[in-house]
Amino acid sequence: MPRIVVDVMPKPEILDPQGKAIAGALPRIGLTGFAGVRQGKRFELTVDGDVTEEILEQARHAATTLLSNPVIEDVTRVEVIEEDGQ
Amino acid sequence: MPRIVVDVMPKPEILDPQGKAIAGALPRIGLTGFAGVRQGKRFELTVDGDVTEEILEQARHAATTLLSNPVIEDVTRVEVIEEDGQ
Amino acid sequence: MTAQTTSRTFNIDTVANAEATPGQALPWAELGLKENEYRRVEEILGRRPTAAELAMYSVMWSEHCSYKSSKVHLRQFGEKVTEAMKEHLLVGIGENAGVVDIGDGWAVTFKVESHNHPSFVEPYQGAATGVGGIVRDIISMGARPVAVMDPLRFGAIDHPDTARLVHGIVAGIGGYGNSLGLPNIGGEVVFDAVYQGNPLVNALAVGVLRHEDIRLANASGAGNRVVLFGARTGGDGIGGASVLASESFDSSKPSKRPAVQVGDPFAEKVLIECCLELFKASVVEGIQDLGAAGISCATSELASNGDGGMHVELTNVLLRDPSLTPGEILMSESQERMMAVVTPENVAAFEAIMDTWAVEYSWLGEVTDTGRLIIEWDGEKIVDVDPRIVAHEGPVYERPYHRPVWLDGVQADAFTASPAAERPADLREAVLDLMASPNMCAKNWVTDQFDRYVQGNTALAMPDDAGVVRVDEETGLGIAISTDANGRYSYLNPYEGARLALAEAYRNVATSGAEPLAVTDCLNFGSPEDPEVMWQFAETVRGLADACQELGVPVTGGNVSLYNQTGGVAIHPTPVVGVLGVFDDVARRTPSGWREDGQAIYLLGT
Amino acid sequence: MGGPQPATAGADRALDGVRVGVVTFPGSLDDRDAVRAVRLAGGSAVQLWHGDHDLQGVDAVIIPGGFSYGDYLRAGAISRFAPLMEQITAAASGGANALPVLGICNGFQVLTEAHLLPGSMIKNNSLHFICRDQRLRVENAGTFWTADYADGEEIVVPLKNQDGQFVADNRTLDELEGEGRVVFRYVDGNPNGSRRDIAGISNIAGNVVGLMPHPEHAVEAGFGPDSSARGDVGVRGGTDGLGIFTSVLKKLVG
Ligand SMILES: Nc1ncnc2c1ncn2[C@@H]1O[C@H](COP(=O)(O)OP(=O)(O)O)[C@@H](O)[C@H]1O
Repeated sequence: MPRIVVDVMPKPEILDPQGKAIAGALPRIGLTGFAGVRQGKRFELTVDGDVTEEILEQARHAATTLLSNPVIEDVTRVEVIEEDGQ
Repeated sequence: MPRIVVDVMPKPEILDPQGKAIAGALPRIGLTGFAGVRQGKRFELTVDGDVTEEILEQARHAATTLLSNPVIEDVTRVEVIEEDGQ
Repeated sequence: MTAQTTSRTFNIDTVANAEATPGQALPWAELGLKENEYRRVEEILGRRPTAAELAMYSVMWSEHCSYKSSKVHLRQFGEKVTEAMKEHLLVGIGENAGVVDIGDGWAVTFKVESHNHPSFVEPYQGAATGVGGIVRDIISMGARPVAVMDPLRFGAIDHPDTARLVHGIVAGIGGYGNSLGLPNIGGEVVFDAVYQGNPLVNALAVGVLRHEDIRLANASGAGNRVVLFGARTGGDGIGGASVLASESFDSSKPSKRPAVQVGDPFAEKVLIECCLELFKASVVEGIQDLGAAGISCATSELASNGDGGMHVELTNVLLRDPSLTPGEILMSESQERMMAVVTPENVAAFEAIMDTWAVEYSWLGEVTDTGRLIIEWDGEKIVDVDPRIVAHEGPVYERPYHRPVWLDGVQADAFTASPAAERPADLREAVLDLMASPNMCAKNWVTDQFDRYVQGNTALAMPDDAGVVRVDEETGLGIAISTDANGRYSYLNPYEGARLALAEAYRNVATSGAEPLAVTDCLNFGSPEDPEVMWQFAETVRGLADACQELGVPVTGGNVSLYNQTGGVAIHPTPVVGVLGVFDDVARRTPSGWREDGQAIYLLGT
Repeated sequence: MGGPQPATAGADRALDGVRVGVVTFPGSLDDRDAVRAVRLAGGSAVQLWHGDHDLQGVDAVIIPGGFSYGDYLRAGAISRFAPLMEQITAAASGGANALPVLGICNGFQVLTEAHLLPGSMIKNNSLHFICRDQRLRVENAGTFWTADYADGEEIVVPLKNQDGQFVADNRTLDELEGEGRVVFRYVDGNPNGSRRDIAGISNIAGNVVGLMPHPEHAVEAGFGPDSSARGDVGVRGGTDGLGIFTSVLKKLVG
């Protein structure tokens, strides 16, 4: 079944405590190559038949109303992916 | 600064309570085009200089040891993205 | 972990520049200052303020920080206190929170504060950071926080926006409080359409300490070092103040400034433990949490409560967002930060404790004997003020007030005066309606989302009328707290409403078996510029102060929240009153409700 | 950290000699409660710091509840890399003399992340934090931490968490059931969707036990649940959790 991916990330100017906790933990397990970490969400919406423009529009609507909180998050992607693709 | 994206999704056979709640909420706001929803995580690791193979290897290691729990989750992607890209 | 400083070159507005360019226009109106207030700043300084000074004055002289409309009334809380009422008071009104002696060398500090507007904009984070802020107030007195409570008011239960607010706010209070390991021992949930566009999120925290551990927010002793520790400073809560970005004349576009703050309860939990270790090791002389007005407030209050002045190098502040301008850094409301004063001998010990808990810190400057608060940016003077005037001598208004013309009509419209009172059938319906009201039904759908067990000292919590926690495990010494308010009573008669709120909280504490000792309050009202609202406020304070005197319990601290209104319509006056009581042994506490068959029922009182 | 620890009146001298370590991570919340529970059970509690490399020769270890590192990533995910966890993992897997380890709530999550116990925890199916008095059945009274109970005995202890739904694949679940490693099961309603109503499990040797509910909050009359599976006890009288702590002490003194 085709899937639509929605990526949601904390707005850059907003504190991301989750990313901060991870960034603090990485060096402790010996991984020192990273300057920062942000943690967001990835949603996969499965579609029963073909992904029509109307369904894509529904996904965009879901992304901004239900899947993200526009006060603190940005929707960074709404996109159809092929089976097993990214 | 270049970023490495790590996507982590709940394993297909594991119940995803958040995805389920969203799937239940979508029709209530009139969005009926979706057969299912899964909620995963998206991490963005920023790198200070160039993304060397060694740093990418660190990211892969972080993905499987810290950023995901193999009992319930799959790492579905570890990839460098360009500025403002996906 | 030490500070690596961010030194950036802005074309900054220095004191010298301000002297040289007296005619330069500044965005004082956008920052919320009134013309007369701006003129007074010019007069005090003998020149125009710098952009950074303007930032400080505008936040410190805001209603929220300066209590400019409420001060003249709040004085009654001090004036109507008798010597007998002060018997148990170790620290009274004016500090971060009052401190009450409960015997055996133990003391308790407690306070209730509002986070109404932020919670309407972003319910989860607004409520969460409300809990975070009040808990830091308690820590900064030297106490270990031991419990929280959350009196809440929402709009009509069937309004489309209410679910967003209720679920977000309740989850935010739980998400933050539960993660701090603080039992939630009570609160209120009231639905009323008057709170639709303006929910009330009040949060109370209580902490315990030994008498000798009391810490005050003052910076004394020239040569002592000033340190900022905890989270990094970001652009949080200065969204509206982006006009200040004009103070940076570099070409890069300033990044966006978030008006909402996101809380990091983990950082705060670590901060609590870290502060308690600092207190135990006696390495801080004075300490202040950073809340509204951030560094502006912390530096000016610490300096003004001390005996001298303070010198601060602002480029030493660790930043989350490197594009912040000096004025924005001074105004930032980033959460989970504290400022302390440390003697030079204790610097190493202080740093060792920070490192144990992996808390970031940076040394900002030192206490001086100049009597001035001097703030520099890369060695250039950008603030040179008298901290006392900034912190304590802001504008004070005697706002006009008068009894609302509509009040007689509202008061006359009583249930007993209506024919319905005589018809039993309707009365039955009225009783059933009351019982089915969301305000009367069980609240466990809320309270089950809060941890009431953590710390192992909770002797009573929901569904009881007062929360009870043990303070001393050996003796059973403990405390009871209840918060109450009834906006409808206060709407009908603010003087009596305030007295009734106090009486209810007092009764709840007394019936749990504790002896009531002290009061905190959060006064939630509409705009003080509306003379009818101002009258409600004046009457409320008069009523509360009188009732405190009659019952013999002093107000030890609290908070005023004004401008709670939507489209010109104010909320009901809502004075949330918290009463603290003491138990010699919490084993004696009495729960609410009947628990055994066959017991006799008495109705006491009038 | 930690307050004064007076000896419990009439403490059993022998139990008093058992030293139970309680680990504190940044973000641990119920560590002082676990210390109190050990003391009330008659043992001696030793506070351990996550960043140390030394178990101080303790006879058993409790990993307490809380939100270590905020639990932002996954509950327990970051804590399991703490230096002290290496010592605990090694000692807990040490054959016949293996160290008894109890993980409560966040501690249970840490144990699964550290692979000392199978399965994992995901969000409660209600997606809410839940705090309530929970009835449990002790399914295996043969472990180090349950020997003071009888098989099938019911107890009431507080449950409080938001990531409490135990999940594992069917093979693992069958294995756990078959080997008697389901130690506690929810009764009177599954609060969070946990597979097969599982509230707590053990490793094969029975020295490592993890459970989501909080027995350390049901050890002192007046501060526990309002009820007990052993009969009505009145306001906050429930002390059904104490057996967990007395079990390990008695086991260790033999
Ligand atoms: N927002 C809240 N947070 C915590 N506890 C609450 C909250 N609202 C209500 N409670 C608690 O739930 C119980 C019942 O509340 P309520 O129905 O308002 O009681 P009452 O009508 O007797 O004042 C009380 O113990 C109260 O403290």
